[in-house]
Amino acid sequence: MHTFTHQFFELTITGLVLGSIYALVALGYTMVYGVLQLINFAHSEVFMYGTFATAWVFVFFDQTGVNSIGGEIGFLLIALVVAMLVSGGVALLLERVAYRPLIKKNAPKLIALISAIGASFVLSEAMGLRDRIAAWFGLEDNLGNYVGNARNNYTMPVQINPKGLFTIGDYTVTDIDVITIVAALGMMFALQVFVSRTRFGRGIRAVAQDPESAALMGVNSTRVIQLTFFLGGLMAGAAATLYMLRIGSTRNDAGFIFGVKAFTAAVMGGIGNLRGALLGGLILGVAENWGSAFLGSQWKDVVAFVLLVVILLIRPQGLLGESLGKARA
Amino acid sequence: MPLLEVQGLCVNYGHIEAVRDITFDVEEGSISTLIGANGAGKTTTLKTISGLRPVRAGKIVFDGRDITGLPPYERVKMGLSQSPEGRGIFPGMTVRENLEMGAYVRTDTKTAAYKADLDRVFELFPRLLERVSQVAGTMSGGEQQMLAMGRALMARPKLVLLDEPSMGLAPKLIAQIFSIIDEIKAQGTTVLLVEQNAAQALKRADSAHILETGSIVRSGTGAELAKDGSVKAAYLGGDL
Amino acid sequence: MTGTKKTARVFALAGVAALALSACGTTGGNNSANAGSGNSSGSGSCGHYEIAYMGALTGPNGALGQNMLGGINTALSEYNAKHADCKVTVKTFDSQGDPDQASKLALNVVNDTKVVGLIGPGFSGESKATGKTFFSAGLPSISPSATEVDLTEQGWTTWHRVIGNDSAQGAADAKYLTGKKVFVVDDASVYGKGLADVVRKGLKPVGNDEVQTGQTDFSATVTKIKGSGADAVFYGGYYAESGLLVKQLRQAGWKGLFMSGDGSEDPAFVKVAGSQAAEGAVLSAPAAPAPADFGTKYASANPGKTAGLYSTQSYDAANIFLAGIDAGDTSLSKMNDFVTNYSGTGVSGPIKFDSKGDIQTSTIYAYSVKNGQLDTANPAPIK
Amino acid sequence: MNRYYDFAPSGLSRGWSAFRGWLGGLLDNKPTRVALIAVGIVFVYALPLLNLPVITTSGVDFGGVMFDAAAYALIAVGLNIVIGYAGLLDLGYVGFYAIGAYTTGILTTYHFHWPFLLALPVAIAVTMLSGLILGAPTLRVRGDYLAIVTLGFGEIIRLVIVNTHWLGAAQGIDNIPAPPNIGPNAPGQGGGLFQVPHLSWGTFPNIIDVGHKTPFLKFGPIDAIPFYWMIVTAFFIVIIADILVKNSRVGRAWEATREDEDAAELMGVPTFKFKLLAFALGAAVGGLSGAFYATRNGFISPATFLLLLSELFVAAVIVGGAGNRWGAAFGGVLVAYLPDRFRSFSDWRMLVFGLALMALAIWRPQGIFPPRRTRRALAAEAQIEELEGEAVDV
Repeated sequence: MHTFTHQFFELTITGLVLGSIYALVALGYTMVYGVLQLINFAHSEVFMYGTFATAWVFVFFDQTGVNSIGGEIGFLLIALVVAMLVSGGVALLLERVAYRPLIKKNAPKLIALISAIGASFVLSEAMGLRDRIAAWFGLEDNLGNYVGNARNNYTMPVQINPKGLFTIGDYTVTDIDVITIVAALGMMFALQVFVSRTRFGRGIRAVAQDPESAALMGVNSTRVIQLTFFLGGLMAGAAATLYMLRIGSTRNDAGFIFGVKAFTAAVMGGIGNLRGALLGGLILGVAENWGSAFLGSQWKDVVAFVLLVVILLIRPQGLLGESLGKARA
Repeated sequence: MPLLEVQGLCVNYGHIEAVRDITFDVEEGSISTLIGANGAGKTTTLKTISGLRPVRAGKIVFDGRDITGLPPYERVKMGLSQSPEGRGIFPGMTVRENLEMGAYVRTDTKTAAYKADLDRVFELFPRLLERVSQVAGTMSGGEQQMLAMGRALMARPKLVLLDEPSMGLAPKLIAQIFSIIDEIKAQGTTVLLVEQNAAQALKRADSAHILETGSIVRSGTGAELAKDGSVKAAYLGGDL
Repeated sequence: MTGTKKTARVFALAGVAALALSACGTTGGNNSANAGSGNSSGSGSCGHYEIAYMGALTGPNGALGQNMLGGINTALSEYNAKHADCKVTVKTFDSQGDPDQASKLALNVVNDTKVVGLIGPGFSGESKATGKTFFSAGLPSISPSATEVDLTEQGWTTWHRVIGNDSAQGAADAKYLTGKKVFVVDDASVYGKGLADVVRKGLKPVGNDEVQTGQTDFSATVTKIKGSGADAVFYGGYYAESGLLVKQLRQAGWKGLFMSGDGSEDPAFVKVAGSQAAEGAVLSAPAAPAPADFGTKYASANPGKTAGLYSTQSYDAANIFLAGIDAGDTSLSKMNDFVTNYSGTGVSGPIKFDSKGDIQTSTIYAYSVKNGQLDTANPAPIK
Repeated sequence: MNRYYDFAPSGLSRGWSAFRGWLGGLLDNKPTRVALIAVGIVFVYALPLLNLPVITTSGVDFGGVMFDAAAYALIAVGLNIVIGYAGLLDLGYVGFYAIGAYTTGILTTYHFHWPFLLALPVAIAVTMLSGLILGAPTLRVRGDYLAIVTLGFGEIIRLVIVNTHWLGAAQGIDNIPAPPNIGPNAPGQGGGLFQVPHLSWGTFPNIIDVGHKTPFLKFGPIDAIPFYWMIVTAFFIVIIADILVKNSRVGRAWEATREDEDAAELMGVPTFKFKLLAFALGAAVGGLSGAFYATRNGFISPATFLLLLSELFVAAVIVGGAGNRWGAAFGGVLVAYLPDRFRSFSDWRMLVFGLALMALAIWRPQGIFPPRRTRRALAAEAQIEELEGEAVDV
């Protein structure tokens, strides 16, 4: 209680920062669900691959110094692009291997969940065994810096120290905070514009709302599904870079809990709804911090899930309702 | 050469034969119609022509090309467009967005030709112009039907398939819809019309086919069939 | 370190992968022949004895188990060099640190008539899940690493450990922190919470928080620590979280003393935290630094590998069983008596068990991070 | 109607159909059927004693693996009521497994000292009650949302255990007693009514391994097989109950609810009540399995009841064939057994298991043993698929 009242702004702002990363990952869940009505359980691994890609970029450029954001901004941008592409690529692979055969077979929805769980194991374990896989190709020494510590924490070689920019109430907002929130909001805004304004975006919405009519309009649904996975992957990759900027360390199972939270955020906001994912993510981030302050950090996940249940009981469609897939009652 | 040739088409739903060995042509610039009772296989035929249902046997030739195995989006690109049964509009999109979806396969959306097509649709359906920013899901059934037809026309099709455009509409609206179909033909677009409202359909059809349990039982011009006694008894309530 | 946490604890070992792959190679299959002499009653004669090792060899915690297996292999290769006619082998049971797998594997261990003693289980969770089985079968066991306090309170007279328990370490840590305003955080794991609770008992913390294993964002905890005015933080848990916590604390500008226990006493702590944030952190462990020649012996028995956490304890544990075999105490009950009454000095310190199976004297050492590295050679004993 | 047809997987290939026909013919003959079922049941009980080559796990005690397999089969049958019959995707089922285990732990050792057999029915009742309490709010949530809400509850249960001293917190509960031994020397050393020797396949003439015996009805920490017999017995009892319930009015109400909730409601089925019933019954079976796990293991801690386990349970039901109790049970056996069978893959175990899940999903999307009704629907769909060639791009 003491902590809560005295450090209200710090708890809230750091919560918003983490929440905006949740939101970016949540977009991937929400878009795939909107189009396919599938819970893409392996999306957490898409995110996890992005975190590694981010660290790899810094390893590649041998950035081992301790520095400020200003000095690293160029590498950060490269890392962002690489992580987005890596995550996007993993998402595409996932669609191709784990989902498309099932979609083609018009398989029951639930089986896709199993395929996704299987894919999630495979992706996470493959990352955890990357040293062995590299050894197959005799590359474990050449790639030692990339594949080392396979099952363990893999840490960014560089520590980026935040710099205080300005003060709100009790908290000095840092450049990392600002960059995270601005970048996350920017990504989401770009995605929103893409989905609502462009031809491909309309294709995505059309398939979400009525797949048969969309086919009659000449929409190639396989393409649209691929695109949806890819966009979700891009967002997860961006989230991964922001996550690494803040946390700095990842692991082959780092996606799991984070993914569950992001999915919770997506559902909270109204699955299929892009703005809902943002709102859900921010609320979740803040609620976790407030809950930690009131009850202790060990109750943080309990707070998150109880909040989810309460929200769904009051608003069964999530806070903002479903949007991409409005056609479904 | 006819614009569309359907040759010996068979379509199954599981073990049920929904369409059994039907053959018919649609001549360019004409209105053709398929009439028949519920479950006769009319909608299945249209969906199969559009590529939504797999063909078990037979062949579909459109514009001189065998399209039997083409995915639906390729057919739309070739100029085959459909206004589906139950309208199938995108309820979460505005009227304008729905019309833009109709033009999804077109690459000339920035040109005057596209603008002209849009104007043409608004001319046919002035109601859509009034509601251009409204979310389609909130419109009335008649308005949604107009939107579905306008949307189909936005693809600039050679052939437009209309599935039950009059279904569930008030009589006054039905008349309006049919006069628009005449207008579509007059502007040079070929129409394949599926209707339960046989009287109206036959009145304007250049050729007509009667489907019963998946097979064509009679064919002829609209006028011929409208006069035919058995057709009258079965589909026209005998009082036309 | 103890616990059931599914986090990898890799030492900064070269060739961890090769190590894991070779695990099968060093396992004594010994399936052939002499099934008849099975029940290991023949004293004096060569009975193809096996020492069992149970713990994580693969999976997230695999590296730690490999450290232990390496220690056992070192002891065995020394022994077998002297007893070429009667070699003793190690039989491994890879539990992945998971109590549920361990409880199934324990049945194999006790049904293997060649096994004279068990080194392990590695973690406290699996120890709890299997202790009763080993006790019922009368199989003596020596754990090199399970430190939860109440493992030796169960009345399992076959259960021993060659490492000081959390109670001893926690008390020492509390002593180390005396006079400071301490904020105590733990990870709610068996090990982390157990250790932190002992520390809490030993001093009056200015604040407490509990996080979760696998958690990565500690902003709420950081906020609380800053708000409490603490000038020291004690963290009960593993380096994966403690490294991130100290990093986030430093990023937020907190400047006090960061201390954690043996779960964090690992060069990887510095890697996770970053050398800048880790600087000055103090990590306690109930283990003396290994003597210089141990590293050489270890490397010759385990080519291409370096000794790590718990290697010395495992080496000592294996030597106790080997001494028992030499003494001819190869039946389970005799071996257990031998272990229970053992007294000697191993590379990890003097070894003698008290009536419950705990090691009698255990010195806790404080290791610190200096110049961007965990200084493993010069710890200060906490007195 | 012969319910034992459920045993047979769908025959896509002709040979399989012929075999099924033959099997069906056999099963139609009542004495043969009874005999075959009896042989099957005896085989299931004897399995861990037989040490059959190939299927017996090497490196890990087969009795222990078989116990786990049976425990998972039991869970899958329980979860099948929720997923397969009522059509509710429950991703938090591990919570009920935990509640069953913890109720047993608390009653038998941690706070009270009841005998196991007294604690068992209470554990079932408590789990069922918790199913009702958790189900009442969550089941109002629609379709897929249920998945994340139940997942949340599964985690909440685990975290509450971790953080609650009264429940043993992270340390867990140990010294959970075994069921009472039955036999001359019970409950002390030795005991059991008689000793059952194992088979040995190593040396040919010596096929009965007299050196390795399992005492009948002595529940000790060094032999899992009596626990296996106990849980298999419970499994068969649950299966019989499952058959009775499924064939009753309740079963039809579930079916109607699953197929079309609104239509069912219009036909006068109080769907919410039936969903809640499915949830509670499923929970009870999960609790039963949890109680057995607790007594067999003697030690429980929250580290066991991870979210991952819920995913595996769901995978068991779906891969086996949601809606078919035998399919679900087989899925449970598979999910428990495969990782132990894959032990030789060492570190690659989970990766191989993940690949196996994906392959099963893609190879048989309807599950290995789909329920009969679905089989018919799928045959039709398969036909369409066959005709389809290049699938429709919808």
